[in-house]
Amino acid sequence: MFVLNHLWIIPLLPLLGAAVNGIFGRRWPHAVTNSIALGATGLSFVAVLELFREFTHLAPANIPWVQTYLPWIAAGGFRSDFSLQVDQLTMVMLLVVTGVGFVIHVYSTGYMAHEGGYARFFSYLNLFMFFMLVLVLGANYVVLFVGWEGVGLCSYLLIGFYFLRQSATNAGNKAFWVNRIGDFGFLLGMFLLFRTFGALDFAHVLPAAAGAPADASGQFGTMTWIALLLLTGACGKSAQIPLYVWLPDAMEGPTPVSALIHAATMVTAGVYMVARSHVIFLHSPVAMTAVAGIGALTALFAATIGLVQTDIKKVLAYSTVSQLGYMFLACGVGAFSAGIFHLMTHAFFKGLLFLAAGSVIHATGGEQDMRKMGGLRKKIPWTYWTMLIGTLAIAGIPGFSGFFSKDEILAAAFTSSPYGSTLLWVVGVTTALLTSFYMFRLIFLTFFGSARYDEHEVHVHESPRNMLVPLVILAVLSVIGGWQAAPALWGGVNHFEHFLEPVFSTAAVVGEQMPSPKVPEAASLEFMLMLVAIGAAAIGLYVAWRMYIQRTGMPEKLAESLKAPYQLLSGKYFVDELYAAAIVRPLVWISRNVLWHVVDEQMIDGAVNGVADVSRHTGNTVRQTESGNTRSYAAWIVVGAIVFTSLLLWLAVR
Amino acid sequence: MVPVSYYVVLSAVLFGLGIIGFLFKRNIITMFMSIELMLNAVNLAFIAFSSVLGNLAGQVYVFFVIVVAAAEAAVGLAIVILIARNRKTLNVERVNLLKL
Amino acid sequence: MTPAHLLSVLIFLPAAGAAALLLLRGDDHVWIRRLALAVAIGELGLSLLLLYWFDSGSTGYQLEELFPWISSPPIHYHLGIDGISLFLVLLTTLLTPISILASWNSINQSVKGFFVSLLVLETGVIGVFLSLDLFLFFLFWEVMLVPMYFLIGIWGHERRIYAAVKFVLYTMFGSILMLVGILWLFNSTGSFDLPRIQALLQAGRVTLSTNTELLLFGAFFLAFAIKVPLFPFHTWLPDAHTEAPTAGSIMLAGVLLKMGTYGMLRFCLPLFPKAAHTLAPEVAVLAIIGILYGALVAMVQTDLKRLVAYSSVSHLGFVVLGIFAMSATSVQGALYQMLNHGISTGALFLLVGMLYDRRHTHEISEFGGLATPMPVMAAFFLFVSLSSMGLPILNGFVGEFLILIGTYEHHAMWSSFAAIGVIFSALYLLWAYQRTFFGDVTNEKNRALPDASARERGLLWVLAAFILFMGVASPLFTGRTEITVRQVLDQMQRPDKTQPVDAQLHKQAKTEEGDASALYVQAPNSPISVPAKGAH
Amino acid sequence: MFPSTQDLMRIAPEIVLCAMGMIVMVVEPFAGKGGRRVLDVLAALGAAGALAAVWLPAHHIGVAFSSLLKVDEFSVFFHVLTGAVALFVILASPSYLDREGLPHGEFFALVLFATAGMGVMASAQELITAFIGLEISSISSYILASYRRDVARSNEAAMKYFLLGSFATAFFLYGIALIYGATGTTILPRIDAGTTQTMLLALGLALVFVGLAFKVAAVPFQLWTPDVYEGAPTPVTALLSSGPKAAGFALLLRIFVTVDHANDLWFWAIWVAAALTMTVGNLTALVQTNVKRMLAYSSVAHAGYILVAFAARSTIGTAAVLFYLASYALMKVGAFTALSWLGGAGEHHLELNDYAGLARKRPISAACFSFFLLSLLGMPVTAGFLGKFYILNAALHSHLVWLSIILAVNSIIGAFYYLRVVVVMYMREPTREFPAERIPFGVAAVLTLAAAGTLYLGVLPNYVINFAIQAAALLR
Amino acid sequence: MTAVLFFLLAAVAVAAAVSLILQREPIHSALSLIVVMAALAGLYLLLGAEFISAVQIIVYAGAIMVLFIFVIMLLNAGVEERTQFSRMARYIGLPLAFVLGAGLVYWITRWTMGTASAASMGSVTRPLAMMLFQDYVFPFELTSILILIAIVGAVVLARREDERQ
Repeated sequence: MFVLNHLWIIPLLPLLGAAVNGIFGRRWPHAVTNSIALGATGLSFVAVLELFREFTHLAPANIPWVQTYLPWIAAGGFRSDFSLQVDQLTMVMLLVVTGVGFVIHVYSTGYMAHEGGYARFFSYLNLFMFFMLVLVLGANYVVLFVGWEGVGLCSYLLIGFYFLRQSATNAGNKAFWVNRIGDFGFLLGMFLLFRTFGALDFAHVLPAAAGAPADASGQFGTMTWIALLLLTGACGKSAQIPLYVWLPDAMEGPTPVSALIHAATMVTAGVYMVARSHVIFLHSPVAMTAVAGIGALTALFAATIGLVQTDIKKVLAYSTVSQLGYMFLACGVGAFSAGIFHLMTHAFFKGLLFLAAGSVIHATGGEQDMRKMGGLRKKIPWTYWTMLIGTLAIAGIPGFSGFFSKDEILAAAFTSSPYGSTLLWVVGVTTALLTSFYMFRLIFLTFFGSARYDEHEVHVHESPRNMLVPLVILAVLSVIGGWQAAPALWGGVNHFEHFLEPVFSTAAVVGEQMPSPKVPEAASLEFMLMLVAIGAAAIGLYVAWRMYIQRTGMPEKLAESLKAPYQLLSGKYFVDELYAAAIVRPLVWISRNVLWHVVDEQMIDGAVNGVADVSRHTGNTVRQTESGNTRSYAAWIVVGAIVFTSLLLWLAVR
Repeated sequence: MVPVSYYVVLSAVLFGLGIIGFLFKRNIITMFMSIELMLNAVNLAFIAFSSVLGNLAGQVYVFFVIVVAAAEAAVGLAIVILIARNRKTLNVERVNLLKL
Repeated sequence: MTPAHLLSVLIFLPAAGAAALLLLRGDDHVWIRRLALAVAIGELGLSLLLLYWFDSGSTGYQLEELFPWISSPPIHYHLGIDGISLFLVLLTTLLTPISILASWNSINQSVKGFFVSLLVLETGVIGVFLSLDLFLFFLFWEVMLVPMYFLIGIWGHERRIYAAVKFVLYTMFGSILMLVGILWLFNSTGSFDLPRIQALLQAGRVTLSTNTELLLFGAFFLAFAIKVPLFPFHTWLPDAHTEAPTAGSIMLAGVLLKMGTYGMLRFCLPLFPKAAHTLAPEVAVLAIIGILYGALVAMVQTDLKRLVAYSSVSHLGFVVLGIFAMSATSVQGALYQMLNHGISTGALFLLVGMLYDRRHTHEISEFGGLATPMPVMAAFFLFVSLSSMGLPILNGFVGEFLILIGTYEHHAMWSSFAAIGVIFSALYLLWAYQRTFFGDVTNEKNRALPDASARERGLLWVLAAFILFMGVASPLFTGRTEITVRQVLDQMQRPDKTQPVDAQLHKQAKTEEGDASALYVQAPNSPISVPAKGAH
Repeated sequence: MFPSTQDLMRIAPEIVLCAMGMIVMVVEPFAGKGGRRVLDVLAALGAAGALAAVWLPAHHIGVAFSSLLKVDEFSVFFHVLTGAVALFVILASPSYLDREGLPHGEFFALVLFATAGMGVMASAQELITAFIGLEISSISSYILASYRRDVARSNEAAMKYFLLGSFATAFFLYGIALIYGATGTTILPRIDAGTTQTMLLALGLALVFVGLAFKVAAVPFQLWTPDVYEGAPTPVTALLSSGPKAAGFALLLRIFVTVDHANDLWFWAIWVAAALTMTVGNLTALVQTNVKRMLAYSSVAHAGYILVAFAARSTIGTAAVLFYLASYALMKVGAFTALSWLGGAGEHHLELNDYAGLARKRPISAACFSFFLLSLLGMPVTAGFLGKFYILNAALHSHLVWLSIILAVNSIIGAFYYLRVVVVMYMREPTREFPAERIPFGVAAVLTLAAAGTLYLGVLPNYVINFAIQAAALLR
Repeated sequence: MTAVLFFLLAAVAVAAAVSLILQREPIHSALSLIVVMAALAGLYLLLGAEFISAVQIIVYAGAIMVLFIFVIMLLNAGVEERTQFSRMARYIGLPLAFVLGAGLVYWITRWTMGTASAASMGSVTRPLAMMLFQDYVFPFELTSILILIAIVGAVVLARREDERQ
């Protein structure tokens, strides 16, 4: 029970690693930095594994297992401690975070070997691990928020890691700012939670919320407001419409960062938070609809953009946004465990894809444009094969992990009552088709065909072993990662869902809004749905093959003939431009030209200086009485005499 | 017999003329004379009141006023001489170095 | 046993140090600096004793000192400390040595005068926080203007004179009206003594009419609002900050602005609760405007120091909002945020000052890419900026969070609008940070700038340690202020019924016998009007 | 008839002053060039002696010379005040007189005589006696103002002062005459009882007010002040701005407090005059570039502040007037003394710019000067602050809210121009050469004493304010 | 008889006062002032103040005015220059001076009408002297200082440059 009693060990190890590397790392050789960073993360992973072992022996009554350390904030009527908790959901997240995190750390030692700021990179990465672990371990919303903001900070730091590059720092800022907008909602959500329930501990809030009356459909009650505000936060962190814009830009960071933070872990924090707060969401049909709607829309929207991107990482980025949309969709239809399941499988295959892409980039000397690749299959076979596995997984090819999780979501979208609907399902399937298409497009463009780069200048080489081993590990996970849920297909027990059941069982309390359990006769329906999904994936694959292998001129012709839609897509629907024109530039312009120059300088200072000027002007006017001419002075004396005698006589007569 | 108030009125008239003279004249000496006129008006008022009140104090005051006037005259005229010597003018309007 | 005159010693030790400095030769810069630092550190050490003697469990003022001073009207030398002032005093004693060290090498002309001014300033500020007599309070409040005026005006930058005069005139405008208010209050209650007035009001012995309260509140509040500074009285601040030398900025932002919020908490709320309640929405709206406005204007500044100055407007808006939300949580948060702002904005000014020492400019466009030549500085700058924008586990978050969540309890809209400031703070700080530290070194002058020296690093480490410590260990602070805050808020619910007279009244009655206060025996609350004939 | 010993003791300070004045004049012809120091010492002894002699009237309170004089705490206060002013001026002026090549003897004699006249004004409770006291101080002042007789500005100052002063005096006298006619007496305590003609009395009081308002330089009778203060030799300006003004206020106050009719009728006049005087004085001072002239305008403003305390019409109001006059005299004498030295030979360095960088070149003088300016501005720990504090207190005690606010706003305007001088001294680079000379002993002594006094009144006002309250209470 | 004399003297006094104002030669003004003083001396006699009347003639007309004339001669003061530099005096001061004078007259006529005519007090010189030297001895002594000051002043101010050595 050691780790259970000392939960703090898990996040603290990476923090120590970050501190040591951050402060002293600059002077140390890479090996030392490596051992510290990897040691910290690895030990943390080991601790999590041990925790998992201990956790499985824990009596259900002791779950969630809460440990409270020092009081953190205690003032007035508010109190929040540093407290950590473990339950099944946390356990899954811990395993994913430390596991994938460790693997990516390993990968980074290879990828970053020749970059400057090596220690700084690992310091940030460890710091990220710390915050991410705090996020998932936090036993109340405020501690969760610590991790929430902290990972945002690390994301900012790592996106802007190449701080000499303007675009990188811009992207970092953008990420932080957009996330702050989400955090604004999260904060207000917490405030409203606190006002409603008088505390922010999960142990207090969630049961209390479960017992509270639910909002009716279409009603904007307290629960709805809380849920929507939290959703805002989740949208920011998990890059959902309308706050997704930062994530594609975030690819400015080093590729391992994209893999770890912007694919596998941090961006899923929103999903985690929604799942964690599922009780509240379930109390609000409006919020559930919003979650599902946003998720579906984002999934489709991002997938369409992904169709035409040429930057290998951008494709993956939009793919991530799209997949996150899936997870939201899952949550929105009440299939929280499916969402978390997809979260996990996505962590594996998207992490893999990114790392593989990184390997490609590494191999081609930093090239990210797929139009300048091609035919790499032979030159970097390890990378090719692992990436292909990842692609198969994400495309939803049966047997691979993505298939299971995606299928579960689509099924829930169709069947779940009262949240699911055919429309959501159609969107989901369409997205699956598109996903399959752009992923295979990526594969075909990158690894097939002829080389479109200058072979004399670019010496393509396979990555070192410390990069390939992580690829293999993740590839394996991408295959087998979905198998715990596999039996469900055949009417058996979904182990994953079963494991998470204690967490999400509270949902059942909400009477008639409880998602209907799967009925046996629906099995055939589910099978049908599955077939459709597989078909969609296959179509995607086929079309990609047609366009990029068979008739390579077709994409260009298509772009010619469908100029307007093509440009809309390649311009990413011009959302960035829209935001810039509608929000950013007006804000800056108003701040500068209205608030600063007009209000501050002209109105307020103007008024103040105006008073001074008026005083001076009056002084100069009054001063003219002092003409130097004695007769004028005498005249003033007469004036004064008249004034005062009149005044006194008037007073005397009165 | 004339009511004493007539004397007081006369003093007021003379006092008023003194004020007017002070404002009207430009020559320092004649301005000063206007002041003397005002003082004379004061004296007349004192004596008139003294007479109507049957109280001799008023006449004593006149005595003091005359002494003060004499002292003022001595100093005032000395100042006039200084001005005339340094500024070569007696026009009060031309003595206006100090202003604003 | 409690030390008899600890508070007096705290107030006058810096002044004595300043006097001692005057005896040194003017060109003996080394010893002037050393002596000033020694005094400031000694003061810091002494002030730490407060933590030992301060009883966080007891209500009312502690370590009180009470002597009659001016007999007519009855004015006392009355000092005391409570939860509100405790940490502000400590903040002052902490920031003074930091200011001295910050100016170690950058001040080279009239060195003696500079350190004398700094120490006198410390005396004034600590006096403000410890005075319990309104007259005494006002005295320190005004006295502290003089050294600050000289600090800005003599050792400041290009437009220093304009800034210094603006600073003094703005502040004096408010404070002179406060003096009118103090005297009015005296003529209504017959006392300058804060605890006594509070006791009188509590006991219902003296009641102020609603209008009187409103006017008095206005007179006090204006002075504090200008000091804070609350929108729209803030325009002196950017100028003062931009032109002040580093030490001046640190003290100004770190401590002087807190005098305004301190005053609101110490005087406006407990003395005029009706008015405070009535006007709270208006004040809150100003505070919220200040939060958003300050942030937006900060965003578009081209001068780094000016940017930080405007950020103060934004941050202090939070504090004012917290105070006028009048929930225990928000007031606690406000109190805490005062300390946080002192530390983090002080640190920001310190950093900006270090940049200025190297480049003699504050223009952001002159910098760019500084992270390359000075990574340590860049790291600290980022750390402090994060604290300033309220990142959790750094100090700023705790204060802001408490303020917002406390405000939200009763005024959800206020809190919601104020929370937008959270977005904006990230906006201006990170943008400025990017323009200053990221990118290539575009200006050749910046290429070989030296990184933080050992002295500078030491200072930064101290402040950074505080930033982190206060971010994770806030109960150590808030626990000591809790009772006082509750007491203030209790006084806000002044009972209409007459209560048994507080012990304060008896305590004071003795000292006031036999002085000329008999002159002031009159109906305490006759309506304000043109006096009847022969008022004497 | 020879006056009684008692009566003589009550005018002991005046006797000492006049006697020493005459002795100085008698000694002068015998004192050669080197003998000037003797004159300085004699004159200083005269002023100091007068101060010491105040002990006698202070211990022989009462009415003297057939009720013409009333020696009470009030008059004692003013005797000390004017005596101290005289002492300061006498101490500060020898170096000035030497520098400007002016004779010592007559100067000191006139200062002493003028002080005697002020003393008479302060203790007179009969209008003609007061008038003669006023004339003694005024005529001496006229002469002193033109003491630099070869300097056009000095003559002009004297001429203006003389013409307008006499003009105003005529009003004052006519007022006395009318009061006499209306009541049959000029002895203040009897005026109310003797009223037969209210309107005539009102008219008389109005004219008396005009005359005295001229003396204390209340708007719109203030116009002479800047010209005279600027043109007069600076030590004389120091005297003029404090002594006669204090005496004028003393007389005004005694009439105001003693005569109920005056108290009733003057209230609004004083209210209006106070508001106007503060505002006009400050606004005009705001735009001055000549330091001496600026200080002259500031005197006008301060007269306005004092009038606010008048308008309070209460014991503490009167006490506030006394306290303010004391502190005002200290800081004004201090400031002008500093100026008399810093102005340099021929008083050529009076423009604001001449003081640039002074703090660097003459740190102590600059510090003292700044201290006086800060006191005039009303910074705490100085007499000026407590003076203003007492005035505001009195005003609010009598519910004069608007006057208080006008005063408050005015002190901000005041702050601006006082600070401007400080700015120039401390924050600008020197623009001229400062001759290397030691600060004369007398000037140093005055600066020290005045600064110490300003500080003393600002920190430990108990003795003075309690005395003032006592004096005010007993004045009624 | 006294009435006639009063009106005659009053007329002379007013006329001379007006003349004082209107004359452009200072010397003429001075002579006009002497006429006023003489007329006033007559009026004093009518009011029974013989002593003051005599003093008026001797001190005022005799001494003070001689001093004036002496100075006028000394300075060779010519025709008065009627400059109009002061708009204040011209447009406000003078009209208001008339108003002030008229106002004074108005208030005095209005409120002291009907008092008795001057009572003869017999010889007042002796009681006057008694009063001067008993009740008013203090101001009397003060005037001596005043005269002394005047002498000092005249000496200080009017002595010639070269005498200073």
